[in-house]
Amino acid sequence: MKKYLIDFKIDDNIQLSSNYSLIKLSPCSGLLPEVEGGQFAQIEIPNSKETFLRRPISICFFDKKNNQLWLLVRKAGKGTESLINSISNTIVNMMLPLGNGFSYPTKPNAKVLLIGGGVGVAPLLYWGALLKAHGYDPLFLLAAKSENDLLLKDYFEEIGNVYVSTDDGSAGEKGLVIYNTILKDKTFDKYYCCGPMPMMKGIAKIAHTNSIDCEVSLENVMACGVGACLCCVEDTVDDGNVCVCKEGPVFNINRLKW
Amino acid sequence: MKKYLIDFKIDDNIQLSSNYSLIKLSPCSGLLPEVEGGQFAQIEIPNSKETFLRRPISICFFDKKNNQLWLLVRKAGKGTESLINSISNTIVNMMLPLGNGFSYPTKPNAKVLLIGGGVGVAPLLYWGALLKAHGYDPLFLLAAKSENDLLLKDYFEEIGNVYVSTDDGSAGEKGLVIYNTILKDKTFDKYYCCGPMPMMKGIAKIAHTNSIDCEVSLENVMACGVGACLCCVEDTVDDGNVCVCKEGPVFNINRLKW
Amino acid sequence: MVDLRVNIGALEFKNPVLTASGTFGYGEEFADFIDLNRLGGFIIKGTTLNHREGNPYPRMVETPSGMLNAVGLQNKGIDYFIENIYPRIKDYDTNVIVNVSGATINDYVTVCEKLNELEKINAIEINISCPNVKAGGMAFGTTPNGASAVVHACREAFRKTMIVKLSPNVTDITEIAKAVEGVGADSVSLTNTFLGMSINTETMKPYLSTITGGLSGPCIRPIAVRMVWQVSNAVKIPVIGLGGIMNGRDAIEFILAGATAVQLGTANFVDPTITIKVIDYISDYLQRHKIEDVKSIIGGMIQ
Amino acid sequence: MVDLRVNIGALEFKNPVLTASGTFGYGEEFADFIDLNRLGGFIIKGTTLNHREGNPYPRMVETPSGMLNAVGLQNKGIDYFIENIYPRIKDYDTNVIVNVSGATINDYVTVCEKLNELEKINAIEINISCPNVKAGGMAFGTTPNGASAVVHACREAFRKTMIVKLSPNVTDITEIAKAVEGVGADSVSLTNTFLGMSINTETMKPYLSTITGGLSGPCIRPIAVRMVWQVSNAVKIPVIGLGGIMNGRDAIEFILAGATAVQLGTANFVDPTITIKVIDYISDYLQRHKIEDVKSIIGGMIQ
Ligand SMILES: Cc1cc2nc3c(=O)[nH]c(=O)nc-3n(C[C@H](O)[C@H](O)[C@H](O)COP(=O)(O)OP(=O)(O)OC[C@H]3O[C@@H](n4cnc5c(N)ncnc54)[C@H](O)[C@@H]3O)c2cc1C
Ligand SMILES: Cc1cc2nc3c(=O)[nH]c(=O)nc-3n(C[C@H](O)[C@H](O)[C@H](O)COP(=O)(O)OP(=O)(O)OC[C@H]3O[C@@H](n4cnc5c(N)ncnc54)[C@H](O)[C@@H]3O)c2cc1C
Ligand SMILES: Cc1cc2nc3c(=O)[nH]c(=O)nc-3n(C[C@H](O)[C@H](O)[C@H](O)COP(=O)(O)O)c2cc1C
Ligand SMILES: Cc1cc2nc3c(=O)[nH]c(=O)nc-3n(C[C@H](O)[C@H](O)[C@H](O)COP(=O)(O)O)c2cc1C
Ligand code: FES
Ligand code: FES
Repeated sequence: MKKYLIDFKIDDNIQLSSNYSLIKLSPCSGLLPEVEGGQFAQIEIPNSKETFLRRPISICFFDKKNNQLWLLVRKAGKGTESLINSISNTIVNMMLPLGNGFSYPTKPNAKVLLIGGGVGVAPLLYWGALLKAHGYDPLFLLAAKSENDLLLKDYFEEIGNVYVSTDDGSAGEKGLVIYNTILKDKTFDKYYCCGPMPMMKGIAKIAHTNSIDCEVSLENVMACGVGACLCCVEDTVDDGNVCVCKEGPVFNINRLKW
Repeated sequence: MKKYLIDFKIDDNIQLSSNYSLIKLSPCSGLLPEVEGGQFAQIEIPNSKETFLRRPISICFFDKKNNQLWLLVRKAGKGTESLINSISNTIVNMMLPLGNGFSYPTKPNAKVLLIGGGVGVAPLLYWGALLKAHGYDPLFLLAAKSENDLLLKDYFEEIGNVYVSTDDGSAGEKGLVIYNTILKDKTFDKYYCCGPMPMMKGIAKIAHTNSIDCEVSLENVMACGVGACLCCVEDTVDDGNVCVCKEGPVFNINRLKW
Repeated sequence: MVDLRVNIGALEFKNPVLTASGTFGYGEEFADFIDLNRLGGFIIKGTTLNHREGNPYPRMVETPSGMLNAVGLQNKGIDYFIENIYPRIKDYDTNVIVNVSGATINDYVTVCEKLNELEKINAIEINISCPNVKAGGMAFGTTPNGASAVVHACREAFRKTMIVKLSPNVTDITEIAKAVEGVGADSVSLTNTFLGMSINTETMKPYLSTITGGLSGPCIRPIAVRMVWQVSNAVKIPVIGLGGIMNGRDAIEFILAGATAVQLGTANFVDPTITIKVIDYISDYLQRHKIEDVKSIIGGMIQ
Repeated sequence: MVDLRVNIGALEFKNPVLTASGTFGYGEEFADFIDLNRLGGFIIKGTTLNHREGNPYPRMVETPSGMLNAVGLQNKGIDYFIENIYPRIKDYDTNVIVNVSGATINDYVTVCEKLNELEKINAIEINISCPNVKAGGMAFGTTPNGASAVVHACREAFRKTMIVKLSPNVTDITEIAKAVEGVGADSVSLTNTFLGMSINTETMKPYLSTITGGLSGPCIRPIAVRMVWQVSNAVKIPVIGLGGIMNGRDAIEFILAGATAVQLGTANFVDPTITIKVIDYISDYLQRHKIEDVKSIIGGMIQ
């Protein structure tokens, strides 16, 4: 897919809590390029004294009708903090769409579960919408530390049924997501998962055990975002170290040495 | 004088043209410390990716009644540009008051002329007001490239008579300030001058010739602003290299090797 | 119109803007953003005799105005390059230069010999300065003898334009430059990255899997400019300058300091179109200063 | 309460935070902003035998995340210091350390002898690494022999704690550190500034009157941390770390890399209260990590 370098304008920065923002942006001019579910952007952090490189952020939703992109951002450090504090009309330059997204199940009526932890729910919103548009009936399992960190639940519910796990039990089932009841159901054809590494590894294990096809969206430190610098590698079974930014961020767990 | 490190809030940023701003600030809390005419502040540039050190800016006016400081800023590069574009309520940290300001004439009824070129008029506004408050009748000679660069003329006129030179003759007398008719008047007791180096040297020459006492406010590259780093030296007759930030920025021309 | 052409060894470059090895992939990664044919040249990533997996991750951490990397010369080896990459990139209308690394002198020589046979590879850049590998790499680049041993051997094996990329992690970089000039280098490029490290104070662990890595970006520019100035005054062969060039002004700075051409590395990550902007800036700058030929400002700093 | 005390040579410091020579004047310049008595110590500016006017201006230019300076050791000489400055600063309740420079070994020795007599000067820092002077300075600091010659002679003349400040402009800084340890240094501090330069492309002239100057600030931190880590693994004497420390996190980074104490230089220009903030941060950090004694995290990086 062709990659673009585009100036966006922040239309709306909805602070979900002191740590999370849902930022809606539209291009300063022209139409958005097509985006696949699970792709990401390399974002130039505006007005930030202390950052140098771009930051990778998943495309949370691609609103073609309104020519708008959504980003879900968690305050992790200086760059994300500066993004979260950016006011409307701030200009944000992005390289996008980057990487390879999720892939559709091979079976037409496949039963799919999208599992997101924390801010890892971000890429699943648009992917869920795409799956639905393609005739699937996606179910969601959202996990968070507590109810306050449970993100975009209302939006997910518009697409499909939502199961919830929180560490403290303030919403849904209490405990780690890997113990959620829905994961006992072995009839799923495919899992799509994005979240903290230990969670993704836990889900991958369940998928392996139950022979469920599974794709995960990996994180890594990134400089270029386009496969040029080799900073962001993940070790694969078939090809050794490959770039997460170019061959991922979505990988089928069969490729990974997990 | 005791120096302070204070957070200010921009109350008002009045863009005089695309290159100049008059910025009015008040402390985020508390009262302004006393300031002498001709002192300066070391300003932390807010939200600027490309600056590292503070920037020295003269205190243009000290409005005790409104607990407000004024800065007159010319776009010279990255830092001043960022200041000029700062919106109201931006927080700006300053070290102030720094350096030694102008000194009062020794004679009670001294006839004084304040000569400012370009953004160099900045420290003369408050100094003019102080002179007036102390019973002097300051006259002003303002110089600029053209009428558009003639700054704060209305404000100066409230304090005393204003003479003008512009390079292109679009206001006042045409030509370099050193040829302005008012400088033919040899009865002045003291000149105070701030502007580009060649202009100050020209004025100093006239002052020497006519035995007029003369103080100039020097520029230099500054890092610390408090005499600690020795980056900002000017060569003096009496003491060799001295710090402009600490022993200046105002010097009597008798100290200088001009 | 201004003349942007410069010459290095037997080669002519349509303009002095190249991309730095390891930061521009095989060029293709940037083809969506810029027209690669406009570049003076591009230098593809460090190529070794055998396949190398590079270092474990994390391989990168941001630093003030820069970044540390610990890639460790990951590449699939020279034969893979010749079979799979070369056919794809050989027909760009620009100079394609291969950056060569090795653990032993023999490694370097074998790679050079193979590259010598490729019609469209008119130049190589010998990397004796990679800080991210245990054997070879920087070890060769920090003594005049080590450097000239490698370069001498490569010179026998490679008959086209040979650039030698110097390490900045030395007391006197002019010594190394003179040594490699003495054994036949057609040009020196400097600088490679500075050896640095960074620690995550919360986990108390280094950010990089290898503890130390190579520092690049504008943070190193003042040191790199100084070295280019020193080296260009010490040798007669053309110097290629790099290290933290982020825009056209920075490129001009290196040229004024003595660089015949420049390379852009880390800047490509911040702005994937930066190379083209730099070419345009140089052209504008020359017009603004009423200079007809970029060659006339090489080393043109007024003292 | 956590224990912030550290020891270097015969001295105890109430905390590991010192100020770097040349960036903190004689301390007094910052007395309006902070309580100097809270500092672990301060190192006053480079003092030479005779009065020095330093270099012509411009002496400074900002660079990405740093600055270049070309002050050139301007000072009024040791006798002036003893008569006029020492009486004003000797009674601070902190360690006052004098940074000593010279053009010849004799210069160093004479200054050391005079300082040896000052009751309240318990330590000196021998500067063999100033990049801004023609004779002496860095010339001594770039070879093990040059360094040990100066330090050996100073050791005879000065009987209290002697710190040696190392130049980073070398291929292998551990060699120099080991050499000065061998001739009696009680501690090494690193790094001094990196030799750099910057050109104003519009005027085509260098920004500094001396063309080259010393680079400091956070831009150099990754290299300085790496050197501190290498040196602390190579010598037994305590290492004082500096180079681009801008906040408490950065100070901890140096301590984890192997520094017993740290110095803050350029950071004082950006925030004149930074020293106190760093002291408080270290204290908070230790509490947060349930560590009682700062000494227990010196070199504590987990590999
Ligand atoms: C493909 C992809 C998609 C992503 N999508 C999203 C998303 O949709 N929403 C979202 O909020 N985040 C997303 N992330 C994560 C996001 O990129 C990071 O949180 C962000 O880059 C952190 O930048 P920062 O400037 O805020 O933090 P920094 O200030 O750079 O660092 C934050 C913390 O990490 C530590 N740290 C800094 N650098 C490193 C390093 N190199 N290695 C290890 N630790 C380091 C610091 O010590 C600090 O504690 C995604 C990441 C990837 C790779
Ligand atoms: C005591 C004092 C009072 C001042 N008062 C005022 C005032 O009231 N109003 C006002 O507008 N200005 C004032 N100035 C000038 C002001 O400090 C500078 O214009 C400002 O620091 C420039 O910063 P910048 O980031 O905008 O420019 P920069 O981006 O830092 O540089 C601007 C230009 O200067 C060049 N340059 C950058 N650094 C240097 C250097 N170190 N040496 C030489 N050239 C350099 C650059 O190439 C560029 O062309 C004062 C200066 C002093 C010393
Ligand atoms: C991620 C990365 C990988 C690199 N790989 C190589 C390499 O393979 N061979 C080489 O000679 N230099 C390599 N370098 C060094 C660059 O080519 C360049 O010398 C250095 O980054 C300084 O320039 P810059 O500041 O413009 O990036 C690499 C640099 C980076 C950042
Ligand atoms: C303006 C200035 C003057 C300096 N003068 C001296 C000096 O006289 N003696 C010395 O040993 N180091 C001197 N240094 C070096 C600093 O002490 C310190 O080693 C260096 O700046 C790196 O630390 P930093 O990045 O925290 O500033 C000077 C540095 C600066 C910026
Ligand atoms: S971030 Fe550069 S290769 Fe992935
Ligand atoms: S700016 Fe530091 S002494 Fe003047």
